Amino acid sequence: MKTLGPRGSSLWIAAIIHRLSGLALAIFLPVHFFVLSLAFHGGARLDGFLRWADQPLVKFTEVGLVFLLTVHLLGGLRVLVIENFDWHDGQKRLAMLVAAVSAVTAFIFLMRVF
Amino acid sequence: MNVEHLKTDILILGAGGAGLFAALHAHKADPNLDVTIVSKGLLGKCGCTRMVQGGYNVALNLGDSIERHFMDTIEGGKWLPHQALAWTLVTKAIERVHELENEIGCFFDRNPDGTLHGKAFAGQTFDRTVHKGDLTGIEIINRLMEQVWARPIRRLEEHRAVALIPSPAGGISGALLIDIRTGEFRFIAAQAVLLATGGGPTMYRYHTPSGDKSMDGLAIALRFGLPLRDMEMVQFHPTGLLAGPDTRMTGTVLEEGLRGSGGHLLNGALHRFMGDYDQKLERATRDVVSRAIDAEMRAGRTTPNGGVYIKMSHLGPAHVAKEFKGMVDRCRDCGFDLAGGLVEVVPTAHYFMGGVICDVDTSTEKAGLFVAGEDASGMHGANRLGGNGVANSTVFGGIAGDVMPRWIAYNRPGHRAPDADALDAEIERALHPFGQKSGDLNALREKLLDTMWDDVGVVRDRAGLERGLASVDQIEAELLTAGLADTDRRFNLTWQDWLNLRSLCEISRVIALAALKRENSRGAHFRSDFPAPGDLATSTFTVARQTAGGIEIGERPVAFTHVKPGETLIRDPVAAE
Amino acid sequence: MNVRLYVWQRATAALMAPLVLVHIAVILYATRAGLSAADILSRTHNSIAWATFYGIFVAAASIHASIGVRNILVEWSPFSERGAGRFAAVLGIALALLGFHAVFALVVA
Amino acid sequence: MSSAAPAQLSVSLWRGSDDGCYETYSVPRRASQTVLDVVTYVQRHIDATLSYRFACRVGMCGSCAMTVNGRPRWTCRTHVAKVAANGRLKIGPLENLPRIKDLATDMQPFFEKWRQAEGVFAPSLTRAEPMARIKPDSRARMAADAAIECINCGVCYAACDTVRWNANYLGPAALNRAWTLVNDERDAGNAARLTAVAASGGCHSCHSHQSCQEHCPLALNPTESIAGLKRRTVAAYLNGELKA
Ligand SMILES: Cc1cc2nc3c(=O)[nH]c(=O)nc-3n(C[C@H](O)[C@H](O)[C@H](O)COP(=O)(O)OP(=O)(O)OC[C@H]3O[C@@H](n4cnc5c(N)ncnc54)[C@H](O)[C@@H]3O)c2cc1C
Ligand code: HEM
Ligand code: SF4
Ligand code: F3S
Ligand code: FES
Repeated sequence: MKTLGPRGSSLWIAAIIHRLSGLALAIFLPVHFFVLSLAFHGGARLDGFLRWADQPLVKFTEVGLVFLLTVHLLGGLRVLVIENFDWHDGQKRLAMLVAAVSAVTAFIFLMRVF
Repeated sequence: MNVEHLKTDILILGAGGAGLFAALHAHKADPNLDVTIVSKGLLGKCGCTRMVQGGYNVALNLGDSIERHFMDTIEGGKWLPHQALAWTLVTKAIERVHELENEIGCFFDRNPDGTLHGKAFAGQTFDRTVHKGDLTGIEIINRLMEQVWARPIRRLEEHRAVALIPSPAGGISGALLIDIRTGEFRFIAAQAVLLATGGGPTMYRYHTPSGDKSMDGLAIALRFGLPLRDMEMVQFHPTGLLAGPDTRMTGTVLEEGLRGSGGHLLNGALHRFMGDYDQKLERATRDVVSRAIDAEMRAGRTTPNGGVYIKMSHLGPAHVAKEFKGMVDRCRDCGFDLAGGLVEVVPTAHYFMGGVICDVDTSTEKAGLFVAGEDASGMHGANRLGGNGVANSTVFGGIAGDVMPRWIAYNRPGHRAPDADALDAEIERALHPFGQKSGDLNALREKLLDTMWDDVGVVRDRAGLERGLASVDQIEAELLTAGLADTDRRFNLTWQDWLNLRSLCEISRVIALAALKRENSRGAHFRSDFPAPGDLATSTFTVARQTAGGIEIGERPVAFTHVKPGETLIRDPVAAE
Repeated sequence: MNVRLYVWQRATAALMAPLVLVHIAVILYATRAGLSAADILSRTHNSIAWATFYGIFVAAASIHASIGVRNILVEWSPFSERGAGRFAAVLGIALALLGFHAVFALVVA
Repeated sequence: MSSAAPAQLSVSLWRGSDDGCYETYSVPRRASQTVLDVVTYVQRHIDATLSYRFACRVGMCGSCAMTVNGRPRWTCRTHVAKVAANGRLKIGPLENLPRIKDLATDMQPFFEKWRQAEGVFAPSLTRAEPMARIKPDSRARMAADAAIECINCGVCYAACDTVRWNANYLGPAALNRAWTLVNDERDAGNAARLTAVAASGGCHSCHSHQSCQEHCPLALNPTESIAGLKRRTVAAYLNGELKA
């Protein structure tokens, strides 16, 4: 922690996770759109895909994506709150909360998928 | 030796309140003139103006008056001030504060009605000290620095002035500098030069000024043949932090307000001793408290590190922590509990009243050379009021900036060639340590600090001063044989330390000589063998000058041009009471 | 980033925040049981509401993500500001095209 | 406290400029000892050529900041006990600034950006006029006061990764100063200032990492100041007062 210096703090980590999740979403989104547009050619192709997507590994990545979306959403809200509302102490707790909520969401999703 | 030659019209040595103001005013007076400002550290981030806590004295409010401020200054200075200078100080301060607030951008603290707040400061009959919290100097210097940055003023940061160079044709040709970062020399030719390196009595064991101040300006002026006045007048602040040897924290000032608001001073035996010296106890004036602490120390009734304690806890630690947050934080960072415990303190050399003799327009005996700020003298006499220091540097720095362009326009001195021999001699002088075998610089520094503290300090007498003089001579002689390895001159702080020590030795000697000359006790100068102040009406001030035969100290009568001892200019002395 | 890009990015972020919440709710709901293409299509087909919902989402996400990626490129890649801007514009347009294509597929086709 | 501490500190100092390396020295531990004292000890007693910078030695000038065990700090007011629990110190120059030599950096870019952010008061009055009456409890004055005591030490600038990653970014201290001026009723320079901080590299480049706020030795909050600037510039932009 110490040698990480400014990079060790939970606030910094929150910002980095937000960035990485945004980046991952930006990479995933075209793929996601592509999958959905398979429906253009009728339900069959999509069904085929969805069966393929039933595999645990694929499911797992999807869980990850929902997780990313939630993390990014909450991280984004954190930024919007900092930027637009009067300053309050306890920013660190907010960052922790963000991490906790996204973990819980992802966990619920995980339970449902499997 | 490869020396870069540069040219400028106005050369300002020092970037404290005096130097920065001079640069701004000179640039405004004639934007076509090339103005160069030299600073030993980073612009605005060195020197003592930045360290001003208390604030800035100025007669702004109803009930106060210029006359009242003037009388406080004269009486505080024990009738030694040069009255025309003191008068200029108190009158111009009003315009200067308006300028600081309206044009430079300082945002001073306000009263509830929106007007500027004046706080109480010791030794004054009116609460006239304008401030920004207890970090007034930071506000003043930051704003000045920003204004200088925003203008085409040339900055030579981390450059050390080592000498003024005469011209063979007479007059001044410019100054020799060392670029601290590269270790190279630069000669700057100038039409007019301002000396504003800010004095700073750092030759005492305990001292408050910043590390870059080492009396360079006065040593340079002395060598250039200028007369110096009031050189025995060293102001001690009673409560410097005492954190032991080997730490730069030691000597740094703990603010006056601690005593003012009811702090107690205890000696090593935890006895509250101020009652043994003065009825006003801890609230007595700076010099009285400093002498009392000094007496306890000399009697050996000290704390482990050899000072006394300041105790605040009886006022309630929570209250102290809130009221004096800055001081409590500072002590805490250094490992001490000011709010709840005992903190060791010691008197500490704070301000230097002596300096170059100058006129109200900042001109000196040498045509083309001007002086302002703590390098100048005469405004404060035997004692400087808290709050008159920064007023002095900003008022006279500004005046110098107004005057120099006019002086150039009128006299058309042009750029005079430097006296080549003088230039070579000064370069050689600065390089002296590299030609010597290595020596123990640290031991010499310690010895000088102790000598000045023990023999030329808070309380003086003939025997001690003579001992001190002999010892300063010896230290200087040893310094001249103490060499440095010539491996890397770039950003070589040890070389700079050597040069600092040399300046300090030279001025230490003058302080001791002037102190010997003054056989009475006034303000900051206390002779135990002559404890009486002497006749005020025939007051004299000391003048020191370097001659072929050494330092000569003379005395001149104070001219009571505005007010005589026993009189006052305050028409209605009770109005503000 | 300058104020114009900032306004677009934060505005789209604020806009997407509720949309994403709904989207996540839908996903959670949808994954309750095994999902089939018919399930999805039956919900979305010919629904103007869903078309608008996802249309706005796609537009906002394209703008938002391209500006975001631009910032990342400026800071983390050797791209110049100009280069990063161009790359991001292409990404934004691609995202929008793919996105509208998908919405069209789900709603109309 | 001193009894438990080891008698010697193992101190690694950065030597040289960009192509330098850390060198280790042994420095006696003292009861009262700041990081600046440790550095001074090395210069005075071990290697006379060591370069570093300080002036006031009490936290007023902001000259002495260095990287201490990975964190940017003011060294004159950092007690060794606070940072060297295991008797080890690793001290380097501040990050994100060009190095001059050893522990001294070139602060020119920092102040240049301060200037670019229009961090300079633009007067609306002259010395001949009375001083502005400003209530100490007005909202604007309180906002200005909250951010004004910056000592330009560069610690926040060194702690901020956005500064590291984006050469154009003005950085927390410059923007913090701009914000105090935006709140200064006496100032007449806001049009230029808002344009400056709304441009590329201005306040909108900040990602609210908050390292600046975490490290500021004076406990100032540049993140909050920058957020204020973001709001103010967005409002100006939406009102058509800014071209961007
Ligand atoms: C801790 C402290 C608290 C104080 N509080 C108050 C107060 O509350 N009110 C008040 O009125 N006064 C106060 N003073 C006094 C006041 O700070 C000074 O009197 C005043 O600021 C001096 O201004 P100056 O411009 O002459 O010098 P400084 O501000 O000291 O500036 C000197 C400049 O010269 C430079 N310099 C030095 N040597 C050289 C060289 N050889 N070459 C080039 N440059 C050089 C320095 O680096 C610096 O830039 C205080 C002083 C201290 C130390
Ligand atoms: C749920 C709604 C969303 C919100 C509230 C939101 C919020 C934000 C915010 C406030 C930022 C700025 C971060 C900063 O500059 O410090 C940001 C950045 C970013 N967002 Fe989003 N976002 C959302 C959805 C998305 C989506 C769906 C994507 C991907 C397609 C995305 C991709 C990005 C990217 C790539 C960045 C750049 C990250 C960075 O610069 O650090 N965001 N987001
Ligand atoms: S905001 Fe704080 S950390 Fe940054 S320069 Fe100012 S005082 Fe230093
Ligand atoms: S650390 Fe940097 S990113 Fe912003 S909040 Fe502070 S300036
Ligand atoms: S030396 Fe001035 S802040 Fe540390």
